[in-house]
Amino acid sequence: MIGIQHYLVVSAILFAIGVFGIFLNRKNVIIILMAIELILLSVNLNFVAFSAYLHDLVGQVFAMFVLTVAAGEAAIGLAILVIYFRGRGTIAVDDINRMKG
Amino acid sequence: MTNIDIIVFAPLLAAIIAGLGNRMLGNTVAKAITTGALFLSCALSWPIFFGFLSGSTSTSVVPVLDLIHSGDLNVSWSLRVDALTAVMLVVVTSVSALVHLYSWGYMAEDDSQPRFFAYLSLFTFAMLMLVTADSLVQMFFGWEGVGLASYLLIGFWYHKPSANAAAIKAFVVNRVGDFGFSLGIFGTFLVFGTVSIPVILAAAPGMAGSTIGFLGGRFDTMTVLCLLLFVGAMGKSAQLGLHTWLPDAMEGPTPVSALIHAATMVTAGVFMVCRLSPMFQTSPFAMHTVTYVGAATALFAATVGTTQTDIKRVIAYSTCSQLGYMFFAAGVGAYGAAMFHLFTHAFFKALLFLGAGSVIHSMHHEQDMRHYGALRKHIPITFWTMTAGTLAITGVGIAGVFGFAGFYSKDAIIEATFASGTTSGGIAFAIAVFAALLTSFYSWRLLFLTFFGKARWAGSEHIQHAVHAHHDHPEHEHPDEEGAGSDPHAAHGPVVTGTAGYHPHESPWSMLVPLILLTLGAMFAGFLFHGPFIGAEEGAGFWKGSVYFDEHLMHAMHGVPLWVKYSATAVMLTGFAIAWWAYIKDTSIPGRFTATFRGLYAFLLNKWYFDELYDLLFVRPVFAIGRFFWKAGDVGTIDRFGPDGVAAMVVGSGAAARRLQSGYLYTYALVMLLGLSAVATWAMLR
Amino acid sequence: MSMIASLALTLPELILSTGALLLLLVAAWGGDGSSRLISWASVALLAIAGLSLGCANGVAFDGLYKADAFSNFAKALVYAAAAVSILIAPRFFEARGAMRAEYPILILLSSVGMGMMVSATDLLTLYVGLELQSLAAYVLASFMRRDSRSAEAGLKYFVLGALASGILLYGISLLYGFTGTTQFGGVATALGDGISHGELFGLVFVMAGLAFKISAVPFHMWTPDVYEGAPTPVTAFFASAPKVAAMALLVRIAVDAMGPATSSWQQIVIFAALASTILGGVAAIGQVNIKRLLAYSSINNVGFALFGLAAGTPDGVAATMSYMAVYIVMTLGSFLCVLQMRNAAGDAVEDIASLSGLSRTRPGLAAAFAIFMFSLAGIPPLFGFWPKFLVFDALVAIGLWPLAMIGIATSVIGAFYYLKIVKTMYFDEPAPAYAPSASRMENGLIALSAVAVSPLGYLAIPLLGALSMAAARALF
Amino acid sequence: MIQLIAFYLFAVMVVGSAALTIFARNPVHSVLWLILAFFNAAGLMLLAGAEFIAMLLIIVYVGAVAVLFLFVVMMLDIDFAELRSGFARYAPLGVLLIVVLAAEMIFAVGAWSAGSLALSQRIAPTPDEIPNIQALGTLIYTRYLFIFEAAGLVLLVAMIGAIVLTHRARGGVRVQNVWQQNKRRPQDAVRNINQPVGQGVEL
Repeated sequence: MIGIQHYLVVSAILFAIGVFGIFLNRKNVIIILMAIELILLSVNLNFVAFSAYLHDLVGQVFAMFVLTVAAGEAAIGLAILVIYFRGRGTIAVDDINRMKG
Repeated sequence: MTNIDIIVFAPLLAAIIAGLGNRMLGNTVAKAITTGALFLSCALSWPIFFGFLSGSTSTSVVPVLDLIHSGDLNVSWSLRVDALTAVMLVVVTSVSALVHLYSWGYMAEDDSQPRFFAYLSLFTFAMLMLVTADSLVQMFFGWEGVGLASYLLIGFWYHKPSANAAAIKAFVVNRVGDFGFSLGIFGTFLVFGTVSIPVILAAAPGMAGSTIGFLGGRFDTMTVLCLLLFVGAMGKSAQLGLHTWLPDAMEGPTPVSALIHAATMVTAGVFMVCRLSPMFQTSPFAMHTVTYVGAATALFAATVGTTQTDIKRVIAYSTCSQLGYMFFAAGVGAYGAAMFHLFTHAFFKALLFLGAGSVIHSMHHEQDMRHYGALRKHIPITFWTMTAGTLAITGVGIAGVFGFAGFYSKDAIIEATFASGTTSGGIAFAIAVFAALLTSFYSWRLLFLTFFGKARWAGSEHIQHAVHAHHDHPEHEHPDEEGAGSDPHAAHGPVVTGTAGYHPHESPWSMLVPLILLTLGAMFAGFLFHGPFIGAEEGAGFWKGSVYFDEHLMHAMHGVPLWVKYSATAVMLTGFAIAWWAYIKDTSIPGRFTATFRGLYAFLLNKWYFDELYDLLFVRPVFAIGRFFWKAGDVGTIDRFGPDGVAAMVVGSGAAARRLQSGYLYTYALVMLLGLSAVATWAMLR
Repeated sequence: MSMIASLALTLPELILSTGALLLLLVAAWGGDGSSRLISWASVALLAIAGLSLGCANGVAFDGLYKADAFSNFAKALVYAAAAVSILIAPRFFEARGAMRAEYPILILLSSVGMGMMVSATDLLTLYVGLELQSLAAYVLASFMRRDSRSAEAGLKYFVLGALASGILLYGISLLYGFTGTTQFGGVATALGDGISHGELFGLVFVMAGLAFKISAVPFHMWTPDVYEGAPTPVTAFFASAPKVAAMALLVRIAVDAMGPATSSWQQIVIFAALASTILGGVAAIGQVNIKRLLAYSSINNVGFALFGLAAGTPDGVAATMSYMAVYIVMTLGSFLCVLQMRNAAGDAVEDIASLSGLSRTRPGLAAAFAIFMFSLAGIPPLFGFWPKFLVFDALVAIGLWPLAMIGIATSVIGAFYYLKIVKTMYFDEPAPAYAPSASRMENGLIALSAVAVSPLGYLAIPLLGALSMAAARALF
Repeated sequence: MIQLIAFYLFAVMVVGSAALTIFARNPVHSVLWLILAFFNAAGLMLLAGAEFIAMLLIIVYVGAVAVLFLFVVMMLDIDFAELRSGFARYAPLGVLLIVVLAAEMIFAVGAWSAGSLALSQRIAPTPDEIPNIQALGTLIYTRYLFIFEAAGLVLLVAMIGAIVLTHRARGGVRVQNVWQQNKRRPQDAVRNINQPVGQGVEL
């Protein structure tokens, strides 16, 4: 069996990429939503890996709930994005700064 | 329901009724309720005071409520009545009652009189809370309460931008002092484990010599605590450094100045030092600090007072100076003398303020003394009462026979400083004598400029306005209004003379009666009460331990050399002579003097450049930071908060914080990430 | 423990969720015309759920959920705040033609999530409860879907909130992996055994994720924008109920699960508390929008509440809970006042300048607003002073008095901008008057909360003190 | 050995496609890269022995979420030419922070070892004889029933939210009204008339 550290490192890198995607992107909010999915994916990977190496099912149960919630989150995120686009006609991150200060 | 409950809560009740009723109640009802409540309080206060004078009353504590019950900290609200409180009670209720009465006349034309009277009564309640405090927390409540009421009253004429600015300045500067005070209370609680004043005072001598860690060093516990508490006193009592708000506070209505900025609130600092005198007594360093600060303030304010031309500002600086006297009296250990001066000062300073108010009232809101003159005949009662006040403040009297109020109290302070025998006492003595000379000079200058000489009313825009509004005399002479001297540097330049056809009128009786009653106080308060307050034998029996009473000092005070005893009288006469020479005999002297000593004059006229100094120290750097973060932004915001160092500093950092709040998602995410990484790294490395 | 007994312990959540489902059917049948009916029914449900609190205490579902004095205290606050948020909504949305029957239902479901948060004794309950609350909140923030500011607020809240929950989840996964369990008690046992780097990271990430929910600096950036953009009743909701729930959750996890590692998180909390009070204080200055200003005020106040947690003692936790109790009254009161800010045409105005001279056009409103402002600033005679005092008292009790002093100093900064509002209302030239208040209920609520935070509030100290102390004792 | 190769293949693929999700200029490509990342992550999970979660990931994510993304990307009608992915001006600082954070995280998790304490604290040790899906199902419907129901509420909120936000009632749409259709009787719809010859028809 592969060492758990391998999994954890992959997961940490995925997490970093996800976080990076959030503040790197200036043009497209959809990419940000995808970056969030990547973060959740990394978390799931973590849970599954820990679950496997601890021989404990709670990690997988947790991962399942994370999946469920993530699906709901994606739906709401996209819904908000759609109404934002309807109102402003753009989804460029640079334009989302009507409120500041 | 004891008398003291009525004394304290009658003003509160009146304030609530008048405040909530406001316009529904009507002017007269609101005024009658508040004034009646105050006279009731006053009438009940004097018997308590006399009880202490005769020795028939002893200290009592009346519980009201359990306020805070948390761990070690028990704060119950109870009203403490001892000799010290009794003195303050009569001062506060008497002056407040008379000011209420006076305001019937002075504020007669104002639109929102119920609000004004509600504020006045509210203030009185807060002040009574302060003086009856049995614990430091209760004192702090009262302390904040008077601050709030003062803020409301200074800004009462909110349509005047200058009144607004002055109110905010008073609040901000007082917060600096309050910060010190609250730190002091916290520290005291930490050291003594209680906030009950009697317990603390009883335990204080045992704490002398212990040390405490503060800001990284080890210091003498009592010194740290006393200095912190004293910072609070400095703020409230407008001592040098934190004094800048007091002259500006003159933007409020004159009765407010008389009540708050002469007789009561500003003396709260002195009261606090006296109340906590056993604490201060354990720290010589703190005592020396009190002495030096008091002396410096007395000197500073007296010098500035000689050059001001606004009648209320002269009296304000005079107040500042007299507060300095009280502080250095306390600083050398003569708490009885300090309280005595507080007592007499309340009467004659309130008298002077109310008198000035009467003058301003009759001169159609003109406050510049350069536009007064020759008012003696027109408003005789005001003239005579103010003369009595001036006699009192300058300390006129013959030892052993009779003297006006200030004669007893100020001389007692001067003698006490000499008798204390310490270096700080010696310096304070020298300054006290010199400041007495200046006091005499500026007080008589005020009187001469206002009531004697030729009428110079024509130069006043207020008078011109009044004349044209009421009489509509277009053919009257139009003196050059530009030359009327809105530029303060032309203070003693050529002045327009003439009456401009204006006829000053004496104030109504509602204003004159308080003046006359206060005149009685200014004349007899010293003569009647000097025994119990500062008498070596009687004093201990009167104070009964409510302040630290140093009998040795009191004895030494009465045994000072004769030249010390007469020095005060001598400089008083000198000051009178100079003032008479310069403002009656040969009125060209002031102009020539200022021309010769241009630098000194400018220095004094600009109040030792304190405002400019603060501007340089606090405001400019912050403006620079603000501009850095705010290149094109809303400069108006900074401007609006103007030259208040602390405020501007905060405003600057606020601008920085808001610049970070850019509105962009990626900035926000980055800040979150920054926080996460910082905390993670910190957790990693520790 | 049997399933039935466990279910009985979750009675408030059951009431709210079944009630919400039924009301959803009503909404589907009756359409938006039934909004008012559903609103009142929702408030009644919240009241019933509130009454059911404390019926039975204990641990349910093998340690997933716990009903105790602490959760009851927090839930009572949450339900009250949620009820107020529902009550004030219909008039606001109807004026804009945007009232939807789903609004009260979303608040109810969000309340279920918050109930789970404060009762959570397992990281899984915590997560699902938090997400239930958050998802409803994202929708509520963008509820005025035709208003682009509302949509922007929802978008920002969503993206940053999702990032925060990602961080939280990552921390949870680390805690799970390194301690072998998701139960608070088990995590505490493992942490008591010495803290590895993995556990430390888990702890830091979880704290960061929760700090977002209470908008503590540096995870506060969303707050001003979302508060400004969201519809005012929703903003009032955000500023009150979720704050209490998240703060209670943070307190419980810090004490229950991370108690043995107190020294590790104490400094983080102290840093967040200091940064929040200072930033909340200074950034508020110069704001022109009243809702933004209140957002900074909430950041500032959360910082003060955190000081109590930083003490890490029962007294400190009780102080934090008391603080939140008083805070929601003050903040709901302020937002109720903001709701009254409507110009003659009936449109909402939010700029502070429009408050000028309010003392003359609407003296009652101005007085109430002034009371809330002074109380938020913690100026002594008002009730807002008391919890601040408790918090600092708790700090002093464990010898952190330098911190208490810094805290007091920062409260002075805060006083500055509250004062500015009072000055604007009382001393400035009157701006055009607001439309007269049409709602007796809102006026009543304003008066009620103003009285509660006035000095009369001190009468409630024995009750509030006993409840918050019992709540804190339930954790230690 | 095969396992190791498979692991590295999946690991490299998931990291690579995740990076390309972020950096791709065309959002449609991003979604496709995301789908690839999910497939590879599912592979990693399979290797770890979590078959059910792996399949769930593919069904839920690829089947629903990613398709939803794709749908929205298409629906929003975005001018792709304008959507050149620019970089934030704080990118260098951000990269630095990310690298530091990732390094710390890797360092922190690198020390993992299942201690005796961690193993003794397990709530639901993996049973050996029962299939993964059955074991999970048993847990979810017993011990975690409460959470399961709450997750149902989460999905309900998501549904309500999506509908409340995006549903627009359109005017002029013909809707089938079953009630009205059933209520109609032949006599309402049909009229029998005896038309005289030569007079035309009146409608």
